[in-house]
Amino acid sequence: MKFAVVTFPGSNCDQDCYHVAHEVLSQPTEMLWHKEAQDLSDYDCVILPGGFSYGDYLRTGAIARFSPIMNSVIDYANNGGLVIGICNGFQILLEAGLLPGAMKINDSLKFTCKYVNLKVVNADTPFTNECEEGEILNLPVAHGEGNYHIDEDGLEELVANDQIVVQYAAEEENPNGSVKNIAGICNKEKNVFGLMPHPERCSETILGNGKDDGYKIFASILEDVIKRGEQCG
Amino acid sequence: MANKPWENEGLTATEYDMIVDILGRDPNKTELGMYGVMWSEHCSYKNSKAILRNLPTEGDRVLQGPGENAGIIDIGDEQAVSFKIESHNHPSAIEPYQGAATGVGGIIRDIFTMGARPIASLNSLRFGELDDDRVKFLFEGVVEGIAGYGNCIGIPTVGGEVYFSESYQENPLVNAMCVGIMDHEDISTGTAEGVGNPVMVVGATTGRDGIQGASFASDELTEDSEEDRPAVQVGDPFMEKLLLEACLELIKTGALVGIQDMGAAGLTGSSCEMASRGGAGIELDIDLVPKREIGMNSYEVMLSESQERMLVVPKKGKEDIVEKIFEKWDLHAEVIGKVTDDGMLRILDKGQIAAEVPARSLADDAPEYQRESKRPSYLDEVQDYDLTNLTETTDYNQSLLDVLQSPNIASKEWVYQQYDHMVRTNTVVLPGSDAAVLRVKGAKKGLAVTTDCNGRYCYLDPELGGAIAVAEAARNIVCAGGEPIAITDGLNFGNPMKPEIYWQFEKCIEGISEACLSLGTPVTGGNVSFYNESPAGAIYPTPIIGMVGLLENIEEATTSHFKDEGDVILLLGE
Amino acid sequence: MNWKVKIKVLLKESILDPQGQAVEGGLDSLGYKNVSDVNIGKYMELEIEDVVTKDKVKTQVDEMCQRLLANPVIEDYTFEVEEMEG
Amino acid sequence: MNWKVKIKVLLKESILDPQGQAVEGGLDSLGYKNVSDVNIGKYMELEIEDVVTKDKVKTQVDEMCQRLLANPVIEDYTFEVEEMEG
Ligand SMILES: Nc1ncnc2c1ncn2[C@@H]1O[C@H](COP(=O)(O)OP(=O)(O)O)[C@@H](O)[C@H]1O
Repeated sequence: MKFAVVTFPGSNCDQDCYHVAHEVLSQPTEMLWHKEAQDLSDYDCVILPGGFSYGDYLRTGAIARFSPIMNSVIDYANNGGLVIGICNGFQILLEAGLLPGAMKINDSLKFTCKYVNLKVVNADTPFTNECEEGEILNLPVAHGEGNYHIDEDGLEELVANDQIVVQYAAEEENPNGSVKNIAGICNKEKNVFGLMPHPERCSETILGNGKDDGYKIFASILEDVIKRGEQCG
Repeated sequence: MANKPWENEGLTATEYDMIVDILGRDPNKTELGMYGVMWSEHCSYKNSKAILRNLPTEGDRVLQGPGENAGIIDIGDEQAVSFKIESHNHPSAIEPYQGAATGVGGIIRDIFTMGARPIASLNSLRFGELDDDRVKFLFEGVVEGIAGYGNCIGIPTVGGEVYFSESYQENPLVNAMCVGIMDHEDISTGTAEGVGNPVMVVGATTGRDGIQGASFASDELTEDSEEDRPAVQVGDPFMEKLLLEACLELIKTGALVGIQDMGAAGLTGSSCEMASRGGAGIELDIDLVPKREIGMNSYEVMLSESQERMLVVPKKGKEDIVEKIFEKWDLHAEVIGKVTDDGMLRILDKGQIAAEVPARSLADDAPEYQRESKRPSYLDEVQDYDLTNLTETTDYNQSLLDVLQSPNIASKEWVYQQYDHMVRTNTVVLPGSDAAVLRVKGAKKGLAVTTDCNGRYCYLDPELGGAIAVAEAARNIVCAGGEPIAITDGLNFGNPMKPEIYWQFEKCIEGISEACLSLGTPVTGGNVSFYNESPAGAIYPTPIIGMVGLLENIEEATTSHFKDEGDVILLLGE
Repeated sequence: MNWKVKIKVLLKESILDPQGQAVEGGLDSLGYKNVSDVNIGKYMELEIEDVVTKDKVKTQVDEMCQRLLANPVIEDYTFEVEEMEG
Repeated sequence: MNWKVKIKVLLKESILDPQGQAVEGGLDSLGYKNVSDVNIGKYMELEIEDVVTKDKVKTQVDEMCQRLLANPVIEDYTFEVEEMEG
């Protein structure tokens, strides 16, 4: 399969995502520059990485959302392409309207970097098929604005459509105050996924104190692409 | 003003006479301002140079010792590590968030200027006692500022230390260290040579912020310091992230002769130092410098300390390579002058010569002073203290709890959880252990890094305290599985004009030197911050040691935590 | 004609404002017990050149707010437009 | 009497406004080429209870700005005070 990682000005985790896709998963992976709108249909999955695109000025993801490549990403997503937005990438997906809701500043008002426990709520997505429903994953977060907000109607819809993919495993694990402990959601069609924690930071045992729970997210993507390939071919 | 113009620039009458001698005439305001910043303590090390020469700076691994923007150490396989520590104490005392943030930004620039990719930041912080509201404000602001800058630019802050003591009540210490990694072939220096080569300014525009920041850093803090607003700058980590990527991309092209960041003393410092290192001259045109504010005169442009700017000298004809790369990153790159062969730093303003002085005289010919030194009288008292006079505690459980509760001993999680310490996915041993350990992607090896110093020990016995700081750093490196290979030192002291302070300074350096010699860890660079005094007195002598260690095999990295029930606990050493 | 624009952006009333709450707490601990309902948002000033009528400026600013300057999902905005001299 | 207070905080003029610059760039790339001098700061609304005169409110707000709401080292602030009905 073929990954694409988008670099916006201020992206910091683009190389980390590249490393996992290319080195750890050994898949062909290309870096895409935000100024270059292009047809993405050749790729099996597009990663919007973490970081501080445009310095997080104004609102996180607000300016990056208008980078030329985002039109391509929107087209790609609307045609069913797999898009995963991690941290700042999630924020960009919200601003772009590919996922519902908005991000507020953490309740603590502080940037928080630490490992948290996540619960897999929906294991039936292209991004979590290698997990069990209810499984606990230990992943790091590192953000100042991950306090996910959505209005009541929106929340009902998320629940009704099984769009909540991962939650902080308990109230005490919630690092930012997000509604319903939401850590990651997908769109109705399940091909666009955004999450605040960083799976790319613990996809190798040397980094995660012997654990590599983040690897499961990437392995799920790989699995999904292979499965779909088999179905088509 | 008219009769003693040197005073406004922080110079003495004798120094003014030296300048007149060099120029053969009276300097004009711009020229005097340029000498003022370059001959300030902060830029010229005039009161410390003589003593710093005693530090051991040589070793098999040293590729670049003191004198450049940062030192460089060989780690084998054609790879090298560049690292340095820098203080930003006074700006942080006035505006903690921005002061600390721009301190981090400055040291990061020093590292990528050398051609290295920054892979980790550390810091060493000192504040007064936490029951004071102002101290809390400073502590919170400094930590947030370090986090704000480091997180945004995407360099993990992997370690450091924080101590609280009354001695730092009015004068906190904020020292930031950055570590970068590079291939030997990418090593760059701040050298201008080759007559006719263009001189370009890249990065942010120039504004009136931070004018005379270097002189400000070279003065004691007073009640009026809060009025020194222009000396405080606002950092833009986003801009610096772009600058970092653009500069590393540019260095890879081989189009550059030299590159230097604009830190203290801005355009003046970068241009005269580059020219002086290359034995060349530089001619700059003020009109060509991209400015943020209108009506800036040559004095202001030459002395501005606006952040996130670099001076680069490409080979003639390669300007378009520079422009193309910077355009890609939405940054300015403007030719503002050229390299000459007459050794002069010449500043043009609307076609007129606004300043013309020998570049070398600014960069290297500042006067050097060996100050009077005298053993402080307090030492007798503290060293004669009879420990048997202490009453022994009866409740050891309570004492243990008291110790654990002291802010100096308590967990520093509150601090390092605000720092992204994992970005770039190299941090193998996270903060909370002894030294942080980073892997080197694509190789088997790893790096261990730490900052350490106990100012109280240095106060009680400066020589031993200096040695202890190095030894503590080395122990932390070893406990993480690394072999200590080199240090950078952040020397924070009071007013060097006071003989007792100067004595502390001399003795600390002696202690550091001895320890470095016996451990085989040369000093590849560092920073001196004097005048850390307030009306209440000088701080403890605080020579912070930033140490880098090498692990041949990253799999052998160790952490300080107890692992499994039943494991044996051994006590090693005396 | 040139115009000076002043824009205020606040979180919608129904949305909890963590910053406002923290500042309220901060003011309280400084002794300002009589302060309540603190809301914290953004204030922006900018200049717009070469637009002929105020109405056109307003249309442009409204569009800029909808698209970029505010996030209509959680924020409300108001703005003023003044003609600039000279 | 109760009062509604509206406070605007902006960076001082000589101080770099990185946020304003980034937003100006963003507006530019959205096609709003006629926008310049973007400055971004904070806007706050709050209520103050039980103060008798407007002058006293102003003194209190000024103090709150100096101590907490603004950072006088790098920011300027202005505010308005209105009496609240009811
Ligand atoms: N200012 C700081 N920035 C980042 N990490 C810090 C800071 N202060 C302390 N730490 C981290 O917390 C841990 C404990 O620090 P410290 O209490 O100084 O212990 P030690 O005395 O063993 O060095 C270390 O891993 C250190 O790197």
